[in-house]
Amino acid sequence: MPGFDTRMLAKHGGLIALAVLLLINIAITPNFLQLQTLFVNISQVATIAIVAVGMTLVIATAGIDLSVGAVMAVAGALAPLIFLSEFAQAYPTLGLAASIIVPILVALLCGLFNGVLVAYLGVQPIIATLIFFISGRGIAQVLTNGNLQTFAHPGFSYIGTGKILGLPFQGWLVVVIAIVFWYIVNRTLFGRRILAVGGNERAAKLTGTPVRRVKTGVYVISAGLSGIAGLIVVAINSASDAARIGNLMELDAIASAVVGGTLLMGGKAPIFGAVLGAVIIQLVKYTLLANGVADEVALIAKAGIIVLAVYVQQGRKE
Amino acid sequence: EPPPLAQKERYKVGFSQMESNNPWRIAETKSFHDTAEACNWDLIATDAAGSAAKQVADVDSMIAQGIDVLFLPPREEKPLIPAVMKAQAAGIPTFLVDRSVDPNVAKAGEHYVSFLGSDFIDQGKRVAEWVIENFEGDKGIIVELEGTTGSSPANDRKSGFDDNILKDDRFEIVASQTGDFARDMGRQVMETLLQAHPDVNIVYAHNDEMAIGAIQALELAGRKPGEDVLVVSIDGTRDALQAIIDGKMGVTVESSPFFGPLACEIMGKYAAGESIPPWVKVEDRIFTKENAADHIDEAY
Amino acid sequence: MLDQNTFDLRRYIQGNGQSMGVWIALIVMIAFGAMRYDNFTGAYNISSFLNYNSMFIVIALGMCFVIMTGGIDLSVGSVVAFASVCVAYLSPYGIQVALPGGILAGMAIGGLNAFFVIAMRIPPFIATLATMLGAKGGALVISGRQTISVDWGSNFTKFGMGSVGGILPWSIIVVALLAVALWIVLEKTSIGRTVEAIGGGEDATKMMGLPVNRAKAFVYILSGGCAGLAGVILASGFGAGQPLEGVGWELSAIASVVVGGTLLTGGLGSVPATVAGALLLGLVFNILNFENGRGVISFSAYWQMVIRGLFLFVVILLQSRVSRVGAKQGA
Amino acid sequence: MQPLLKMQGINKSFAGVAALTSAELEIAPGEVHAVIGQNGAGKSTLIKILTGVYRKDSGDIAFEDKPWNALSPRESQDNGIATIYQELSLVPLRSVTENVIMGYEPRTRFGLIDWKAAHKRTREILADFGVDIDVTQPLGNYSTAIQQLTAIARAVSLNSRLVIMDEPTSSLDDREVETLFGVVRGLKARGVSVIYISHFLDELFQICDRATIMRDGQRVAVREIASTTKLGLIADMLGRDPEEISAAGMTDLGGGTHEAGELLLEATNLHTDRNLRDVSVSVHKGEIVGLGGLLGSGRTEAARAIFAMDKLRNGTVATHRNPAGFRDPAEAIRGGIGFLTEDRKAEGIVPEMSVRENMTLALMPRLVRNGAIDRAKEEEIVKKFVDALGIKLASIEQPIRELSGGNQQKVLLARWLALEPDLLILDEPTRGVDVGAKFEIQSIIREYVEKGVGVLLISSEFEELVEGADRIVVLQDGKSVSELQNPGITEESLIGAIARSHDGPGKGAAA
Ligand SMILES: Nc1ncnc2c1ncn2[C@@H]1O[C@H](COP(=O)(O)OP(=O)(O)OP(=O)(O)O)[C@@H](O)[C@H]1O
Ligand SMILES: Nc1ncnc2c1ncn2[C@@H]1O[C@H](COP(=O)(O)OP(=O)(O)OP(=O)(O)O)[C@@H](O)[C@H]1O
Ligand SMILES: [Mg+2]
Ligand SMILES: [Mg+2]
Repeated sequence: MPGFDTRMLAKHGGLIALAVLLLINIAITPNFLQLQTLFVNISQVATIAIVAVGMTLVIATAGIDLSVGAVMAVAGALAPLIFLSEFAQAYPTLGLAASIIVPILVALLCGLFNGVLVAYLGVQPIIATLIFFISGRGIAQVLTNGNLQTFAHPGFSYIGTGKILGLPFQGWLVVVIAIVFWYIVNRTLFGRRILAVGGNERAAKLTGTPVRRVKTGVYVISAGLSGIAGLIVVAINSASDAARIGNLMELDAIASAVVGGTLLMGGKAPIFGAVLGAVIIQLVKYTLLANGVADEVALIAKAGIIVLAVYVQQGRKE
Repeated sequence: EPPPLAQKERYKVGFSQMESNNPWRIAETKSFHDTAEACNWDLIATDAAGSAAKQVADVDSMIAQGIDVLFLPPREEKPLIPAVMKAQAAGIPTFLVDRSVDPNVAKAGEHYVSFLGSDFIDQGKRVAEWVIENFEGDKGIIVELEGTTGSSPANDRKSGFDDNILKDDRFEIVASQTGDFARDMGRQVMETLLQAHPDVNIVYAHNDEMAIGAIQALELAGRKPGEDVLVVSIDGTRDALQAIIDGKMGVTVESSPFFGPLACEIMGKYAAGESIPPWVKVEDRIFTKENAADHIDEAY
Repeated sequence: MLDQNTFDLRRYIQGNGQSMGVWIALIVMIAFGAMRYDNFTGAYNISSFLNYNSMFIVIALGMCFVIMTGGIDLSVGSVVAFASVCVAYLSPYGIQVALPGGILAGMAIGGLNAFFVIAMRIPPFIATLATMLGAKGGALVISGRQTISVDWGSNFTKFGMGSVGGILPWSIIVVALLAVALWIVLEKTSIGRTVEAIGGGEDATKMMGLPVNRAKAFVYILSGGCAGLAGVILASGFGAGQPLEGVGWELSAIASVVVGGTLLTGGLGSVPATVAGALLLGLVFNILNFENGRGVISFSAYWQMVIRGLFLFVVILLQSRVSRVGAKQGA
Repeated sequence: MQPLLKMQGINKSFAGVAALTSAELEIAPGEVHAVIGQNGAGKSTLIKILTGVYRKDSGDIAFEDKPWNALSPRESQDNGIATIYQELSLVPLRSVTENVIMGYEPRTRFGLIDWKAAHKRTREILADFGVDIDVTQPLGNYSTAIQQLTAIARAVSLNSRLVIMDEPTSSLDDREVETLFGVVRGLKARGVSVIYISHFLDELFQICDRATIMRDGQRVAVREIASTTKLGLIADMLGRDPEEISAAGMTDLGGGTHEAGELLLEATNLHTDRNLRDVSVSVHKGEIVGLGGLLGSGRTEAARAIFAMDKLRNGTVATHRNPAGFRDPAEAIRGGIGFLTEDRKAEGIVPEMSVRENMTLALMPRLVRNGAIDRAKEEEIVKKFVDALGIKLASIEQPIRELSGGNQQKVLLARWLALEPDLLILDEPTRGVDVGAKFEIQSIIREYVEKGVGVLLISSEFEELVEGADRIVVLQDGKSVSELQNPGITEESLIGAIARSHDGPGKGAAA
């Protein structure tokens, strides 16, 4: 049966890669088998995973979203502005709610901007989102006047540091988000339409799919999830640095999605695959760091691992 | 000989900032803007967004605009030499600010007037000396959080610290990884290194932002920064001073971004024909428990 | 039926609707700068502008070819850095050694990209993302994390710093020659035609019996070589091999290509419009610097980012409008 | 005589499903050899193995007495095998010239492409096919038929010893088919062999010498065309008794007898930006209305305009439920209209999606229960249509791209039938479909018409139109020029109507 092995490998490539990484770590990384290692990795992977889920949906429509990091910066810059404002000092609960809801709403608007550019003005996704990639971080810095905003706000910090049943809050958030979007992709009309648009846009159009709305939708979702990720980063750090939040996130998220089995030409949206991809990438980072591999060598190693992981994942088809 | 500077009522002054992605740089730029009014400058400020090549192009465009004097914090030691040379060729006196250029090629008093700034190696050295003096245990297990890989402050702060701390054999550096001068990265790297090296009791960060990130990582892991782990770094930001006051951090060596007033002063002297030393050293203070509270209000 | 052999402006505009926007914008911007600022069109500004932007033009050219095949090359920025370090080591032997050496270094990484994309069938985005990390790591490793001085004694720096008549830098002359050569390759040779065909449909191109793999290898190696040349310009024009340079340059190159009207899905592209696109994006920086110099408003670094994004937005809108009008007339 | 090509014991399976099992093929020099068989019999696969698109699992191939194992289409081209693949393999964004001469460009002294010569040569090559168009325009500007002729022209121009044509006539009308036959005969006269794959059995009798009949990935017979009958070939293909088949009749649209019911569609004076310049057509309940015309006459465009795929510049579309017409296809679908596209690959299938998902794509909004898609109901519907239409597949979860062309077409038809539409627009519904399936598809259509569905039928096969339609609206150059009424239409009268209104061949280039 030629082809059988490679197909198996392709199907479970991600899991195999994860298993290999775990085994390597157990063998060489000091104190790897500790609960704290798990916590550290969960809290570090959460933002990548959340953004990767949105990215997966965008890529499923044959798009790409380079603006995720910039959206994180905008949302992350807004939150402290709100809860440090006089209004929030006066009404703490309302202020806290607003500092979570408003940034996410603004993020959704950013996504709407991307979506309209792509879907209604026909701008190619990489360029449409490049616009916000360039200017979004600038906007975030304009909002904060370039200042680092630091704060001590236990209520808000819960998003980043809280625990439920002993596991970090953002870990649970990832699980919930992944399940929700898995359901959307596999069980709902909208999900099926995402795949149809990515699989063959003209056919989708002919079968009555509101192609533009679907496309706009995925960019809005991606931006919304990025907004949430931005809030988490700010909450963990108790500081918001518009210049840095979400820096290079787009590359991590895209790599996660692809390592997780998403096809860049669209038509596939393996949500759990993307989360798995994020976990793999996180674990690679962790392994290199914990074993003291020099930064420049780590870059080369990471490059090799990404190529290998995707190679295994893609399988070979005729 | 660097070109002379005429005495004028108002000067067209070029300031070519290298990047604006951290509070330190932003404070520095702001200091130049704040000085402009008082010092009678028409300030042209550019931003090279972290690219040495763009910084040269920025300087070029300021030369084209006919500036009288150039203040340049060179992003890199060697790649900015052409900018210095071109300014000289165009008859524009240049002052290097906060970082210098390769002394083998371009020399103060010859290609440019002077370098205003502190010594990164010395900063690292002073941190090391403070640690040697103040560390109370028998064995110092050190984790070092480096700045952006390959950048000159990262290289210099590393060698200044490493060379000196290792002279005392109580100390050992078990891990040294980049945190990219950023708080979030610093935290993540510290979280990871803490797992691999739970016995660490000293953290040396190349800037305060990473130090604060490291403190957060320590606290999240249930450690007590300041008690069982000594955190030391460089910069003197407000957050760092607060951390020192709160007892979470041991020391931060100042690396002040407020170059505007100094620039104004030195430029005035130069225009008046006074001789300027090749290196106008900035006296970096050192902030500890003793003086942090006194200075926190001037910090940025 | 229209005679295809005589030049017909109307038809030309229809056929090139995608790239008209960039020419219009370029002319408008230059006119704006010339009228508003002193010395904007002075020899010094033109010369230094061209010298700096020759690097962006050359990587955009390589990128244009890659994009025409429906691919992408994210590694160019790192390759520039990598090549500049290699070249710095070669500089004592003079430009005659360093120039080919730098280009070869870039082509080597381009070859790696080609191998990943063609033989291993890794999607270009991911393959070149990996080499982007790898080349940067490589540059840091061989440079020992330091910028590497070039030899100021050899003729090496003449290339990057010299110019003809004080206005045309050598670098832009070399890049312009390359652009012409690539234009001919694209329009007049079968490999160029194959490159465009692949973007229009890779399977179909393969079934037509065209050398798809060879053409893809060509574009990635070309793009690497172009980035290598940019590395040479960087090292010789800025006096050092710089392992940290080139961050984000791939996005500038992509933007230049797209602003020039090349379809990112591949299949349609233009060499001159890509050059215009690169110049246009470079002009934005130049104009912002001059605007700051007028002292009326001083744009902070972050406002500059916002303005650049807005500018890209406007050009893209303009372009999509022009091309839509062109398409309508064409039908 | 030594055969030019001999393929023996060829095996090939895709993902464990056998497409060819010990298949054979033998071609003599200078013969026109037909390969026929039902959809999915393995014809295209066999060809692709020969030309190096696919690798065989096992088997032997000898070409000109030498072992042959092409690694790429290029290699087979260079060795004298030119192929027109079933799925048009051209690059629509590039000019016609490039599509014809690419890889074999005339060069100037400097080794650069001589575009002037290239355009000239392309015009010459196309002239043999009666096509006179602006060759500098992107190929995609032209209709499927022009594209198909371009593909044929390219292959024929390559000076090969073997030309393979996989369903070359599927989008050609009678006139172009005649031109093609002329070309095939010319090739034969030059001693070039031709492999000719087609579902139009009549064509074989006009140009083929022998036929290899395939069934289920195997060769079941080789016949001399001169000594066989259409019925005989069909019997071989289906593996049935000739008598059994002759009882059934071949075209089952059998229209022309219907009392027209309530008015379903009234389209008047349609103009679009592209090619429509005044088309009016109406369809009643239980009626099949044909759109006749030469290629490029605007039939597809009229359908697209009605379905709101293209914007109307002028004119009105009214249906019984939507007197104001539609804004987009979604609305048309809600209004009870289905539109089967002629371009299966580009706008029909979603290749990576399963048969199930493809089939319910248009129906989905109606399958939603409490926000989610009702999977049980979905599967039930899909299974029903797979059975009803006799779709050959391994599982309904199989990606549709793995199905043969004819079976893909059935899935797409089912996509629209499942909607239970009032009006079906069928653009070349039996293109690339084998005789058996064609018959099935036609009888399915008839069944629905009987139930009161109205059909707007576009077909390049005059036979299908003449026998199927109750009325035929004849289009020419984007205008409706006349209307014929059944009973009474014959192929001759239809051709007559088209010819009368037509002033010259091959006009109407997209300029
Ligand atoms: N790329 C592929 N992947 C999987 N299965 C395939 C692929 N190509 C063909 N098949 C399968 O191989 C079998 C033969 O298909 P093929 O296309 O050769 O049939 P055909 O005789 O040309 O049919 P048609 O008349 O419909 O074109 C079919 O069952 C088809 O589903
Ligand atoms: N022979 C031709 N010459 C030039 N242009 C043509 C020709 N045929 C079609 N076109 C162009 O192709 C486009 C599509 O035509 P359309 O598909 O409506 O025709 P059709 O009658 O459906 O033909 P087909 O048999 O290809 O389905 C039109 O815009 C027309 O300009
Ligand atoms: Mg077939
Ligand atoms: Mg048609």
